[in-house]
Amino acid sequence: MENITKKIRAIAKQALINKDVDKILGWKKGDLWSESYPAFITKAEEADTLIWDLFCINNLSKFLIKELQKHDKIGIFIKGCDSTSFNQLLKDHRINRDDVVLYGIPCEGMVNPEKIKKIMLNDRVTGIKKSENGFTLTSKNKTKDVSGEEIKYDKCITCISPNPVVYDELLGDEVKNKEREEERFKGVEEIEAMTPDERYEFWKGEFQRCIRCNACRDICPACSCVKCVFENQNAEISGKAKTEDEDSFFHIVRAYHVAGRCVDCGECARVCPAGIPLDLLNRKIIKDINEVYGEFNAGFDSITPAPLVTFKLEDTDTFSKQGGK
Amino acid sequence: MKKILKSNLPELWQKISADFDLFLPLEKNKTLNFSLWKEGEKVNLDRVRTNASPKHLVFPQTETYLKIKNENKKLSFKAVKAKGDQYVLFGVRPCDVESFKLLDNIFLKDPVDTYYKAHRDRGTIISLGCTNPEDSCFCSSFGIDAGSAPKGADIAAWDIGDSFIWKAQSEKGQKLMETIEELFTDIDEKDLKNLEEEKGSIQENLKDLPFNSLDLSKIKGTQQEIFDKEEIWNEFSERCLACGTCSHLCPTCHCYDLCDYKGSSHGEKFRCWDSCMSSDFTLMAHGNPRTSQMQRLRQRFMHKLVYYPKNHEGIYSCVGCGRCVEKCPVHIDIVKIIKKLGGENNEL
Amino acid sequence: MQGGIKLRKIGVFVCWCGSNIAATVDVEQVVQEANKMSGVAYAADYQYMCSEIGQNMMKDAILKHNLDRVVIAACSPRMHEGTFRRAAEESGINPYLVEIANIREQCSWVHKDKKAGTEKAIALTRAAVAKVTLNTELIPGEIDVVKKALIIGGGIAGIQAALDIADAGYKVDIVEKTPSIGGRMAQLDKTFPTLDCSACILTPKMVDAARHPNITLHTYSEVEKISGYVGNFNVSIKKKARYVDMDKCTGCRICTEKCPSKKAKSEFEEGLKNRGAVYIPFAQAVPNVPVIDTDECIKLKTGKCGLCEKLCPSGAIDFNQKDEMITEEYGAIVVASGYDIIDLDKFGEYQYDHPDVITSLEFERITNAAGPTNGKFVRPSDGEKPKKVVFVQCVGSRDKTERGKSYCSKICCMYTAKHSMLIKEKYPDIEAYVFYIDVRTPGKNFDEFQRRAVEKYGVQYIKGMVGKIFPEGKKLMVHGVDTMSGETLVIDADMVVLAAATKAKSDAVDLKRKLNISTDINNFFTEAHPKLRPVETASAGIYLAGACQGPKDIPETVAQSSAAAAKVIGLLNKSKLVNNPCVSAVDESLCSGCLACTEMCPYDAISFKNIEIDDHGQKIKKVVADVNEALCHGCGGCTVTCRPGAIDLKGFTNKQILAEVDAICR
Amino acid sequence: MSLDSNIANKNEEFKPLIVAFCCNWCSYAGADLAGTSRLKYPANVKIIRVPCSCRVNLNFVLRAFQHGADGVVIAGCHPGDCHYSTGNYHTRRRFSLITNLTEYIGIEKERFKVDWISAAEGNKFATVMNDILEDVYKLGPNKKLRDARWKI
Amino acid sequence: MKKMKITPDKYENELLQIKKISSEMVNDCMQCGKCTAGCPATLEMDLLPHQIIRYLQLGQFHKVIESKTIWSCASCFTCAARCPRGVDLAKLMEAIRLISLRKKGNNRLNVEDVSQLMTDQKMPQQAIVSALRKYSK
Repeated sequence: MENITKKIRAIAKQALINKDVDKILGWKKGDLWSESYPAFITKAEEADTLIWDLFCINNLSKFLIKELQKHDKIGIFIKGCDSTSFNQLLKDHRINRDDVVLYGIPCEGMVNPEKIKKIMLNDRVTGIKKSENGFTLTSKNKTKDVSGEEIKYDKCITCISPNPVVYDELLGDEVKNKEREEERFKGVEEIEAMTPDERYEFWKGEFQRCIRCNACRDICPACSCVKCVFENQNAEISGKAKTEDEDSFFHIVRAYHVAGRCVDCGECARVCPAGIPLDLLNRKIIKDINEVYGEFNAGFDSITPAPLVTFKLEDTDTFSKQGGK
Repeated sequence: MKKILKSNLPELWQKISADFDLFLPLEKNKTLNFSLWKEGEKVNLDRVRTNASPKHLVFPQTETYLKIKNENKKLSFKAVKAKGDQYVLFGVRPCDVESFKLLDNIFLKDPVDTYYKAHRDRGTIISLGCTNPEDSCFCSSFGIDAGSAPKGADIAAWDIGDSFIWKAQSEKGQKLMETIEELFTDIDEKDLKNLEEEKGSIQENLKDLPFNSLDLSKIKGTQQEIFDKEEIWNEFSERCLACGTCSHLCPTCHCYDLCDYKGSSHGEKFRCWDSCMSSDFTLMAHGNPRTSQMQRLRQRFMHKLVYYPKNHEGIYSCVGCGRCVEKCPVHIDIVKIIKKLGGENNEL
Repeated sequence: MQGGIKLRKIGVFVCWCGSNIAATVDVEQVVQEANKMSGVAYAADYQYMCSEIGQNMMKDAILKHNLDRVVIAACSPRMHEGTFRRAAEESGINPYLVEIANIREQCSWVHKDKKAGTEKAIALTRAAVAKVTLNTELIPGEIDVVKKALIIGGGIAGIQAALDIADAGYKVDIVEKTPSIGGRMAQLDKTFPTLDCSACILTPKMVDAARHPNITLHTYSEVEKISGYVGNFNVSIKKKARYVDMDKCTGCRICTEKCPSKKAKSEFEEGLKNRGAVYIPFAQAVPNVPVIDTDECIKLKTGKCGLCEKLCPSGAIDFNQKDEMITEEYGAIVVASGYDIIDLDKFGEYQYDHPDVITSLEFERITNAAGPTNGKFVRPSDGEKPKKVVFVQCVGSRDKTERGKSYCSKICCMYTAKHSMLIKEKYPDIEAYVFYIDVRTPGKNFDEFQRRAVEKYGVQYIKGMVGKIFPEGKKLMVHGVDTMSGETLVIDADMVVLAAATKAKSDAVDLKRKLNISTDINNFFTEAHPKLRPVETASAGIYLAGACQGPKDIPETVAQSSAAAAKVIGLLNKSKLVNNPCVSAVDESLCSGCLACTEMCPYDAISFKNIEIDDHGQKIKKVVADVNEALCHGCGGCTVTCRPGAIDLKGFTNKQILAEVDAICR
Repeated sequence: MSLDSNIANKNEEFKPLIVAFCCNWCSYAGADLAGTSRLKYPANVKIIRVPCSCRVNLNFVLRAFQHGADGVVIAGCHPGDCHYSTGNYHTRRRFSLITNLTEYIGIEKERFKVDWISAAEGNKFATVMNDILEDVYKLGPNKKLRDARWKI
Repeated sequence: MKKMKITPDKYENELLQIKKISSEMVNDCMQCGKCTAGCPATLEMDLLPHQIIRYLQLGQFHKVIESKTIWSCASCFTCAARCPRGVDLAKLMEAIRLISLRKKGNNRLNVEDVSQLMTDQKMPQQAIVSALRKYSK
């Protein structure tokens, strides 16, 4: 990771000096060991503040929409999931490929501070290091060895695109280990196995916690509308009220709006301050699309039309007895 | 001061919930929140910070205050009273207790917000000392003592290992303790000693928190000067998603919006939390006075660090609970802002 | 939010429809309730709203109470929406400020319980009121009309329609799949009920069509793709390579006589005769120009031969010809693609594979003077003259099993009578038997005609069917029954003629997709209304003529063709067409330019454009979707692809439909 | 068969509400045909006319459930017969996902039907309506996604 | 020849029973006679196959039940295979035969009786099954 950080800084510096780009999107380190956050730099001397570590979870691609309104050319560092998001944004005509220089970084998965806190409960962590087979957590008065699975984000464990699918330059070697990709839909299947009433109770319980902060929407690379329908008073579907029906309405519609466009970066679930597993909604739709209309991974390229704007004459359906025939 | 064995807690919860709504830090699918206790719920008093602050108990996210009926084209209006029974809120950390006071400054000043008042009056608040403060805690920067008995609490409580010590601080608190006396025992020297140790260890833990260097007195400049530090505001707003996480989780944010609801044959006027981060905040006929995310973000922190103190004897509208530090999806938080504004004591 | 609607003055008119509605719906109560609905300024009921008096009553109310919107609670909008819109317009209200509550077809007629019926009627009325409250004035756009018609199919139907339109002074193109126009009628020998020769009456029309200055023939051609809309169809036509230069060819027929390949079965002669690889389908073919059959031509298959090329005096043969694609613009289209007859291999009992068991169409050729036997009536097997001929009707017609067709083929009774008569006319010594289930002869002079066969010519009509046929030596043992006497009987026939059922062309479904019109379960094209709009399709500007719409005889076909022609002339006669104003519209302030709508639109009616918007003084360039109102058919599919709700459908806006839902869910 | 008779002996309290979105060209005409042929189906079914089944937005369906519908039907032309040539192919895809999604959220599939009803299928229209009512009666009133404030 | 009185309702039950057993719609028949025309056994018949249906259409059940025809029918299903209206005459014949058998009485077979039939070791399984199928309707 350290040498990737070196490369990042070198590239950023050069790019800015040579005026290849007006701005660089990357990550900076925060005050705490567990926080790295999006950083946008325009001056070469700032390049050395950029980093690459176990906490660069933020998906940078969506920032391009706003930034490209201010700048002509932008350089951006992207992980696998950032790159699929990037393709989706291209497909949604929100950005132009030519305005962006992509520096791809293969990613072995990011670390979830919450998981660490659970492990080291009430024993404040001061740092984390990669060890030969996992990680070593150090705290005030002890060190602990843990496996990657124990502390990585679930979404990273079942990630299907650890390597960037689009880039101009790739930093570091592609990573092989697609950990437990096949378990991607485990959570969905568990819910599918419930009775309708159980399912409803489950989601009710989850949605109850929703505080309507819209973080899930605002972070989502597929939610790129200039003005969201829930902020369009005329649509008459946006209630600001915190009620059971409004909550579920919001979440169902949000999930459907990203149907066939969700790249499964899992940021929605990650940022939800109420800890609602929103990715379970998106994944359900992805799973259905794969099953009914054939494997489709949004963002793997920027041309194949999304499943919901096309059709096949021989399509089947999931509602009629005759299966659409 | 009295004490209760942790083994007796379940009984205590039952007893209280018999004649009160009892709100405790409950853990439901991996998230900790102040929710209504029911038999069999998982109480977690070890983590100091609940996901959301308890402000929703005194300031519900949505609250209807007027109903309009339409019968055969005749309109009739009916004011709605604040709903809810007497409740007991246990496990509130000193920072959150403090936040109630900050809200009082807004809602209980003339003209009194009757809804807020009703919710305050029906509640008995029991604080709990922070045995294990987290990295992101910085209450001390606002003169809050995580080990003390906060004034705002009707009862103050501490964890002394095998049991809790309760200290009534108000009539309400007194009353409550009387109703549940039999579960409590008087305390002896040993307990007092444990209590002192507990307070001591809390201070210990507080010592080496990463944000101790914060010192708001070091923030220099007039309101206008701070307002004009656009490079700072720009730097942060650049990555701001405009989501409401910070303001909705913040125990001291108290802005609300007034909305209408159209029912089958009636209407309602209700208020609900609003966030200065969102583009329709203070939206008016001519549009939004704050047109850019930078301006909205600046508004939030100017309010917390400049406007509010200006109106309330220099008290900042932040209690250092650290929720924004924890939860902001892009790590914009008041700590970074304060530091950028120079509110840091670099000698430390 | 939901409010913000300025006060409306809505009029509600509830129709009794005699007892049709009033019997199951308490009309007065509906009126009472309507009066309570917000926005409703006036409500009334009347026995027959659609009547002159009813309409006037509405108009008067509009003026008297200066209503600005109208709801009619009556029969289905599919019945009288137009009527009431016109009436509203006459009293100064934009027609699109009228909504219909369907309380007959979808309420009074389907419910018994008056209480429930009334409640539902009120709900439906409330929904209509809720919707109309949000209706806005809509003004139809105008589109130009291409003054030119396309006829698909060059049979009698197509020719007749073409001539009528052309005579009215409009350009017409005929696209015919086969090398010559003429179609089925050209194959026929005589026509009922007059027994005049088919060729004699058809050929002149074919020639007229060919000569007419306004008519262009595209024979040996097929319609490939159709886009556009009424008044402005854009059609690409594939002209298949003839390998014969139409301009050079003089029709001398040397090539067709000398062509060494003679294996191909003549389509025109129903396979009873062979033709060359280069051939003219029949003597009177128009155009009188041969085509070369690529599957048969030795030159095209092996590269050798090319005899015709050498022999052609005018050097018209051109083996380098390629299929040619032309695109033309039309204002209207007439579909006259004709019919086929079913194949009989599933009817083993009739021994169709035996040479002396033939279909009626084959019979037509055999009796035809220009036919394979030069009009000599002989058995295909041995060329001998038959003594007993058995006709079997309803072969596959009125047959509910998968072998046949459930409908009556309509023409068989008449042509069978004709056939039997023709034989008796020429050879009175031949015995003719007709097995039938029913004899159906509605039509001018039809029954007289059929009776003549029985009474004058002594054709033996037997009510009953043939059960099986066994060849015995030179004979065909026909086992049948006379259900009237109740006797079974066996006839030792020399020849059997099967009146095989008619069926839709096998490529009808294909054509339907291209034209975007509908077909019935039998793949016959469906008319817009079985009684009132028999020659129109549901798609504006596309009309039907002849047997492609259902079995028809010649007089009927010609009548329908002229009817279709009249419709077309009426259309082409308009200087401009008004289009349906219920089309999609984009709110550019909301549009993000994701352009999902453009991908979804079935008509490619949505494209994009670059605009500059003013966001608080800051100029921002952006891409937004752009609807072509002439192309938009108003399906509304785009509105659902649009996540922010920037694109909406006039007349069926998101708000309106939500309002209906809310009103219903009271 | 008609349910009217059966309704009587079902509990009087429960008057289910079915909202049916019908495409103007096939299903709405089919409903009219059901009327003209006097086929009986319960009055609980209320029809909203849309130009094409592809006009039906997820929002409409959810709103119906929020405000009191116990069942929702979306009916369009048979695939291949769409008046707008391909509209219902999109309906088919969208609602294959949506019906699954709502079911996943806990709405019983029996409450939310999509079907193809041609203008000639008055019978089918009546059957589809009677069937969903049958199912909804079995399931009882829908309480899920309900907007508690809608009715007073 | 004496006139025939058309009495569709007189034998309502029998006709219903025929329908129940055969599940065929006699009114689909258009009297084209193809069944008769193709029937190999007409020589032995007093009423022709299509007449059987005709009489049923007219409610002349007694004529049918008394006829030799129903017993001459060999159930070769030629009629069924060729009928353009998809009416299975063979099934109808069988139904009529059954009714006539029943009229003779004591040959209804109920599920309860099967058990004691089973005790007879020599009785072939299939016989019991088909007997039940035939005589229980």
